Amino acid sequence: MKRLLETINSLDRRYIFLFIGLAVSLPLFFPIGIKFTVTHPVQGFYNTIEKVPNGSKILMSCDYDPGSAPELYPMTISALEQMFKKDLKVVITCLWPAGPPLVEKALAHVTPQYHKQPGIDYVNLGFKEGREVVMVSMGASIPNTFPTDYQGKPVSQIPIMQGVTNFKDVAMIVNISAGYPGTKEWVQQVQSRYQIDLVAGCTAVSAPEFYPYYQTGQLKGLLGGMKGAAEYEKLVGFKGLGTRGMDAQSISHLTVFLFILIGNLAYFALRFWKGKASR
Amino acid sequence: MKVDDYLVRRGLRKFKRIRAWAFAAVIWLWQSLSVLAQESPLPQSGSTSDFRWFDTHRWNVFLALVIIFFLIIYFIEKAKQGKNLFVRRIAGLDAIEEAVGRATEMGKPILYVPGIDDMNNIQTVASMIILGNVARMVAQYDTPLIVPLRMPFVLPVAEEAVKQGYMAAGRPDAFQKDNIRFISDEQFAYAAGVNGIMLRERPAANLLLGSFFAESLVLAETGFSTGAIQVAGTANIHQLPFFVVACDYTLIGEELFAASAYLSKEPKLLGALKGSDYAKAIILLALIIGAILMSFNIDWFKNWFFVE
Amino acid sequence: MNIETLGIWLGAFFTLCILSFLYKDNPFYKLAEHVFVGISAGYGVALEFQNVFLPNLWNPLTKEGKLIMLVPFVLGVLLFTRFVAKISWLSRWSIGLLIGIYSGIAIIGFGSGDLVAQIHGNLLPLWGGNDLLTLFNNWILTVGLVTCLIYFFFSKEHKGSFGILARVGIYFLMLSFGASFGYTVMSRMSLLIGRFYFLYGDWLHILPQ
Amino acid sequence: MRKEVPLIITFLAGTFFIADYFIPHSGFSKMAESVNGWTIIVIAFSYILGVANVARVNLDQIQKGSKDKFYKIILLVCLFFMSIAGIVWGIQGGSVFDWFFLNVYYPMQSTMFALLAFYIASAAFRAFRIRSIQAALLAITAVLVMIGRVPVGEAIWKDFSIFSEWIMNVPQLAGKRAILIGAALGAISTGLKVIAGLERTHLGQD
Repeated sequence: MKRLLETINSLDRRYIFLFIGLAVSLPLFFPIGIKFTVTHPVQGFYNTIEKVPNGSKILMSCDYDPGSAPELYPMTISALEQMFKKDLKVVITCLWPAGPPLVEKALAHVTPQYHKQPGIDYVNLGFKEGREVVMVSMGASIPNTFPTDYQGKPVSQIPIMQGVTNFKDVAMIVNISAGYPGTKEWVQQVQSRYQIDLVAGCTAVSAPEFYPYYQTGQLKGLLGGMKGAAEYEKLVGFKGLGTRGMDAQSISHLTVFLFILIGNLAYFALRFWKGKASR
Repeated sequence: MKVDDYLVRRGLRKFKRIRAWAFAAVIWLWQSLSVLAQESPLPQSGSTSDFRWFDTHRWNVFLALVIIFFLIIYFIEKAKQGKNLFVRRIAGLDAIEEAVGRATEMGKPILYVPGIDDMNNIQTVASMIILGNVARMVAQYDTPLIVPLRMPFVLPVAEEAVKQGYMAAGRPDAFQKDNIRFISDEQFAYAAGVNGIMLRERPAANLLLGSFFAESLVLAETGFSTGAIQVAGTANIHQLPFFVVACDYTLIGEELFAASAYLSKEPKLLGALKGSDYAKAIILLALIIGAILMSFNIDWFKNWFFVE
Repeated sequence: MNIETLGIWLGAFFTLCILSFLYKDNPFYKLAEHVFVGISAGYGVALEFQNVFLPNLWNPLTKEGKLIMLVPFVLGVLLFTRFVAKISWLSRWSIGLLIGIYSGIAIIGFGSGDLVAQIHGNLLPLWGGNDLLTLFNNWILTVGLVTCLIYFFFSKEHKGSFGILARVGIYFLMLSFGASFGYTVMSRMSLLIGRFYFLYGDWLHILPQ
Repeated sequence: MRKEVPLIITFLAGTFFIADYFIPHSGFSKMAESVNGWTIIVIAFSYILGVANVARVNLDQIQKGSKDKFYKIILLVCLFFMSIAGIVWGIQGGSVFDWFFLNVYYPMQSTMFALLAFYIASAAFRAFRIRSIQAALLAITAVLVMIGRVPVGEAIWKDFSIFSEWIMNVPQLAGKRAILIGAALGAISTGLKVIAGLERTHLGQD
């Protein structure tokens, strides 16, 4: 018994790597489909977009890169689905350099089934350097900050951009963010300056930090991590990458919980034994 | 004093005087214009031009900032005059001392990781101050103090901090340059390098103080498995949970800055710390008053804090 | 093999190269790491050129004749004086401008969005009016915030009743870190799930539909 | 000239952007607008400066004949190739640039971050030790949130999700809010010191 505990206590981390690899892989091959309910912050996200009158323009900022795509890409897809279903017009910007190609990919995935036209129903304005300065600058003038779209077409020739000068001309802002610059800066620089409705989808790492903003109403809704994405997919009404990952997410969390438990049991049992032996 | 240096200082003094005047002038202008503006008619809503000079909805933020500015400048000036500003000793410093003591008793090396950010991060600056003090503690004993680095710019600063520490303890001869090591500027390669040091050289104390990112858990885990005493500290909130569970003591957020201010007694650090302490006291008061008023259904106080 | 399949195989190769670091540092990982740094830096250069320099600087300067845009151009070029020791001090002018703007904007952002707005959010009634759960929550929020702030108060020793309050504060902080830990686990696992989807699905096609 | 000018520039830029928030006057906002536009460009230059630095450091190492010479050459080739591809053939969907982004950049960056899943699991097993009341509180909350936030939690107890949502909304929020307020005070005082010229580390030493 003691030897077993000692082995556990000094196990090579590579065995643990192998184990967690299996715990994440197996549910992908043998899906269980555990059911789940929708939480308040996610409902808030959905409702805020749903409340916007049809035909309005929405600003969506996709501030992330491939490093957190498994969490945020599904949110981008579902948000586009919800907005296109409602016939909203979407103006997309990116404050992270690696964002625009991901937006292009998401648009290519969603737009065909809704027969949406680039430039009329949506536009990808691409990336601007400058982090929160870009936000403040957009508050003064969006076309001056983004004179062209991602491909280099002047905004003056893009129909959806007609009549869009600053945040006053969009109904609300949807932010999908992986860190800095992202949700925190949109709250600080835009929501608190212009009192515009803001909802955010973010990585699970940063979600706890944004609950204070949700409680004060600075954020009207919040999607946290892949679970948030899955709940949102449920509301929008389809099963995407978020929902499909939930079984693996459940099993991997249980595994980590077991690791903490076993690690501590082994540690304390061994200390207990050693204490006895030295007495 | 070098001539160049002298000119710079004189210029600065002049600049400071001009700045004070400019500041006063701007505020005076602002106030008088905002009075004028209130008398002039407000623009139509929806029109893009606005000729007001002060947004009266934003008094709350203005006042909050003015109070904080005043407190910080006041305490920095006070500290500069050499007034004794009390700051309590941070428990984390005792923990560092204990860890260093234990390592020197055992005659094993001490590992000091100052985070992975550059000198423009204030956490790295704070870490360098603590490093200097650790060097002073270590200097009396012949135990190596290993400092692995990720940023080339931090290298000369760390060398200087350690050297100064050894000199202050009267042991400049004990300073070993080879122990201040540049590992790699790639995050994970750096983490792997530090892991290597932990496993090969078996330091008895690991001090992880500064700005850490995803490598924090890799370092803390390896350190734990080697059985070293670990003291960590960072203001990067995301990384704190890993430090708390795997280290013997953790300095949380502002404690890192407080520790550096306590050790260095530098006016701008001490003053800023005191200033924000008093700001916190005011916030505490506001929270309690607000809660009581709200309980009696009086909400003007709360509404005053509404940002628009 | 068409270009799309080739892309997926290339992606799979680099994915495996990086995963091999889990076993130990090796030449494949090193190769992938250097390719990544090179590609991402080059990606940035091209993107800044197409998305910033052309639309925001070059076009206004040449097509619209806005000569004022020479100001940022010169400030930008000044940054490069860092490479010439003799005039490297000139780069400070641009750095001074950037730092000044960011400091100003940050002061406003933190002051309005975080400081005042968060205090506003925490002024809650502690009795009367509301249902019991709300009142209970309000008590927790108020006591939690007050004690945490006391923990970060450095002008007074943590002794006596003040020390007890600070102790309560640290417990709240620990709760908060626990929640962060749980969410971090969630984040990291999601990223791995995403990668396995790619390997088993897009590359090997062995996942059930 | 060497120190005063940048300090004056910092001071003016900082106060200007603080004032911009409080002054709704449209003339003032117009000025702020153009300065913002400039900043975007200067920062883009600073990005290029960073890349130039990377190139310089690696060229140095190649010239010195470092043992990683081979890798450094690959790095520079990739850097050069990707920049040219994007500048010459464009960056739109379907371009060479886009193909390399999706098939090289994308998989590598996301795998780098996915490595952390393995490390966090191993840290949970080998270093997460409940040695004090504080660590115990942390561990209990972590487990409640971890299980409560995934579907399996709801399978165990149907209100688990509501309970973990309560933890997020009430007790953990108090701690986060304190940190938020502390960080705001820190940021304001640092910003103030920079604008007032008391903090000068960003200008470097000489």
